[in-house]
Amino acid sequence: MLEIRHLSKVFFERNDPRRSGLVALHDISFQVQGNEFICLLGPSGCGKTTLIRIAAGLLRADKGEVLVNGRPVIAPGRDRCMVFQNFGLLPWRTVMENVEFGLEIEGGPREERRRICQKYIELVGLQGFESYFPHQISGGMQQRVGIARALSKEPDILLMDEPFGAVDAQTREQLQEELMKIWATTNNTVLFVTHSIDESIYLADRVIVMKPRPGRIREEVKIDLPRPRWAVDVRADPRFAQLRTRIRELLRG
Amino acid sequence: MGLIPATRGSIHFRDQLVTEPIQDVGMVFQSPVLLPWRSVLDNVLLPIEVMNRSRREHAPAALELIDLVGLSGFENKMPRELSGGMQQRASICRALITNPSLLLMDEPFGALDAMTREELGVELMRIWDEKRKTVVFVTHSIPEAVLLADRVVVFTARPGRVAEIIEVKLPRPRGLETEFAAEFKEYVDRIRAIIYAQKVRR
Amino acid sequence: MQTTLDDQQALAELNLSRVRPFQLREYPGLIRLCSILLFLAIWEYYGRGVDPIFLSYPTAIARAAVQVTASGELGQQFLLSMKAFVIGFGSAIVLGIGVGLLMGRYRLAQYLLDPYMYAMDATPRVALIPLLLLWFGLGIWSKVAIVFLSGLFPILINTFSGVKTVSGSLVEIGQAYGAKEGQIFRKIIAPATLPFIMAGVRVGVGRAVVGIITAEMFTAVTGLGAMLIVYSSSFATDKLFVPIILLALLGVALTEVVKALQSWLAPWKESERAESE
Amino acid sequence: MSRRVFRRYVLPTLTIAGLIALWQVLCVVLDIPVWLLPAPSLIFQKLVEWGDKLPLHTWVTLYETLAGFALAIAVGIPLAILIVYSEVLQNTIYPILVIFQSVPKVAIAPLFLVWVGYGAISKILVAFLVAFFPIVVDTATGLNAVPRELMELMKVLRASPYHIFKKIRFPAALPHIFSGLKVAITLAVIGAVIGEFVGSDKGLGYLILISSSHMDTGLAFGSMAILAVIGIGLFVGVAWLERVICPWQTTEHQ
Repeated sequence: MLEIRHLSKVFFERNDPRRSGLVALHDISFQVQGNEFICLLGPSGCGKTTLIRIAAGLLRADKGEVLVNGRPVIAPGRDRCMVFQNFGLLPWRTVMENVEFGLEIEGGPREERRRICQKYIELVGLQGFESYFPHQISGGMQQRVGIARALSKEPDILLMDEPFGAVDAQTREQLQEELMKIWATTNNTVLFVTHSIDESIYLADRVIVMKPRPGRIREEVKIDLPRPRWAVDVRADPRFAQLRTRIRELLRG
Repeated sequence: MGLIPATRGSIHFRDQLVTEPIQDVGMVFQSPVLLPWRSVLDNVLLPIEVMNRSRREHAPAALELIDLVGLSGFENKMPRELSGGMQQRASICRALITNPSLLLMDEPFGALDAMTREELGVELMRIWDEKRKTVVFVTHSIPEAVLLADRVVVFTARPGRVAEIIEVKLPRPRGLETEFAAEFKEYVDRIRAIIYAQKVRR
Repeated sequence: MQTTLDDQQALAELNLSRVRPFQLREYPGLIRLCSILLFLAIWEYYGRGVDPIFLSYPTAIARAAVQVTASGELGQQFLLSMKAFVIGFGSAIVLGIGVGLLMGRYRLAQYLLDPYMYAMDATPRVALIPLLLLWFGLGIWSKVAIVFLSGLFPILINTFSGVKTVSGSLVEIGQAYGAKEGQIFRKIIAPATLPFIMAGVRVGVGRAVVGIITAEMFTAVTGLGAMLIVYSSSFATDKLFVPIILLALLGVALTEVVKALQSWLAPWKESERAESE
Repeated sequence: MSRRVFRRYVLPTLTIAGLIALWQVLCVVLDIPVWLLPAPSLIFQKLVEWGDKLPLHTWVTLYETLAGFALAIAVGIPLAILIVYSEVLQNTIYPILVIFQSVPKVAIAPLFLVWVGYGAISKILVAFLVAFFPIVVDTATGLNAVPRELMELMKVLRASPYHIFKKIRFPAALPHIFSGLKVAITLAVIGAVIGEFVGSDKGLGYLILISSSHMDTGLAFGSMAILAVIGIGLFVGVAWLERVICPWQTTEHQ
């Protein structure tokens, strides 16, 4: 379980707290239950990426705290894993070596690592591409590598920072559906940052709508669409349209 | 439009065979490609300059266009001072300044985030309403195609063929609320079905 | 280009004529070879006509080359130059990369050392040659020092700025996966900086060659540079061309070796930035 | 005095002054032999002593450098334009130029001496030769670096080649040209000095040569200092020109 308590973060000019500062996050609080899929939605500059980076332990908050299973986050840990916006693959490693990266850092027997990684490479549908380099595969496939790498550590919480922002619209829809299928088998807790309204409704149990300057929570929207959402097209559900209108208005207002 | 020759077949514009770039056309690309050393206004007036027409005569038209896309007040800013969405608006002005009868848009909103993208789509329809042009718009996004188009030409991948041409008979003016119409959904589903049928076959 | 069955089918349907007309410009190697041969021929023809002191001609140079090679002079001087080069450049690589990595990663090292780095890089290094000769004498060590100083700064600066460039995004990936400092160095910073390091080595090689030639020309005692001065002051122009051509080939060969290393060590980086010389 | 002025100008000046003071103190306290490392006071004294002759030597080196640099620009930029516009040249001369970049050009300096004698011209030619290659190669790269879409736009507008060059290609190439010029100006100084090392009777390189052979390290250091000032000054001048001519570039560079 993930809990965000009164989180605030200010970016000062040249890191000097005596200078003027930009309030990226202002008093953010919410809770994520186990196995819940939460989307953080908002325009650019509303601090959603900052929030997820604090949750990952890459950034320190100025006020407030992030709790994972009751313990405060101070550094990256093996209970959380991050999927990056620009895939964050290491260009000198093959697909397999990239997926292995997380487990390699932890150590442990190589055979075991290979076995686990092979499982997740197959789960994201990349079998046959293990020895390719990132620049040899498409953006959509690169992000599957990123997802497999995060999943291979079998974390409780998956943090995804606009993972599908850099791929084209059709690939994006395909990846969303695949993520839903994968999530149905792994059942991690997911915190997913996006600026696409449709994406957030399609994926999330709850959408946390944020607004910028200073970054804060505008409202929480519960998405009560039935799962699995890929079998029948939920986008056709009239409730989908209603939710979209509602969220769009929240973003405008 | 005459930039690369066809291997076979031809393109006709106003009953004329296109063999070299034709003049009466405006182009908008995926990235705004503004000249970094020119202000917004100077970028918009670039086509006028290279066509050897009078800058002074066209300056009011340029300002009007800048106003139309909602950039008034930014005409003297440099491109790097503008956000991606604003830069793309300026490049739309640049395409319109010669008052072409044909506007070619190659995934113009592809590099923008989803919210800016929706906003610019609506904006484009408003501009189109005011300055009726023939527009050929290339996109990846199915909802974007249905929202904007009178007709959607669905292509197959490798080799590129026309899979189907779909007439979109949604009433105009359209806006973001158009997306809730049941017909809108039907169009989107139909196109998606065509595209995925292609993928499965391969 | 990868083609699918569909592509082939469509291609067959189009039934295009697939004969390719011969075009001379598609054979740049041939054109270049002809151009070089023509140049040599003209040089030979006119070169025989002018005073041999002023401009020699290809066959005379070839004869001189055989002569200085057979006497063992060329080989001996070449080895003297290369020995200094290998020692000096080897240490420049080791120290340049090591210090560059430290300065890139640790602010304290950066602030301690960067004034010297920039000051030394801005000074025209050839001006230091007389000083180095005073300090290290006329033997090999002054040459080693100049090669070291010429090669060090491009490598150091490129390594340093490479680490700075990769610092943000890639290091963060390591951190997100809980990598320790040593692991971040080994698994992220070192490979990611490699293309930058190699670009620096490429620049450094060029500068080091210039440095050693200049030092040898300055002292005119040993090495290929000394041969240049000796032959030019005795107006043996045909012999003078021999070390010039050898040095030209050496410069090109060293650069090509570094380029090959670059694409072998960092095949994922299609394009790298490299300043000239 | 604002903080910025203090940090950018005053602080470095103070640091340098401090280092020179430390140098002086160490020389005196440790009693370092003059031939090994002269004290700053001695260098200064030598500079004053040679005050009447130094301007001539400085001017000679500066003149050789600038003449070679100007010649390199005058030949290099037009040649780059020809290369970019002619497919034949692009396929023949350009690859050869790229290969020649890695040839140590200074090796040819003795040959120039044979050809044109001891005068300033042989030094100008060396400076020209070393400065020429980065200018041609970077200019050609810059002229080819225009985004494909912009060239297509120009085609669609049926812009004349002159307009395309003047309004798009040349301004787009300017940042590249300047990065070539910045490398070239440093190299031109080095070229002129090497030319003087090989054979001359005036110039700072000559002065360094004779003073060090007479073990007059004070004068050698003084000449080197002037040379360093020339080198840095010219570089800063070109960089300043870049900021004035292409102001849009500066923010991206930072």
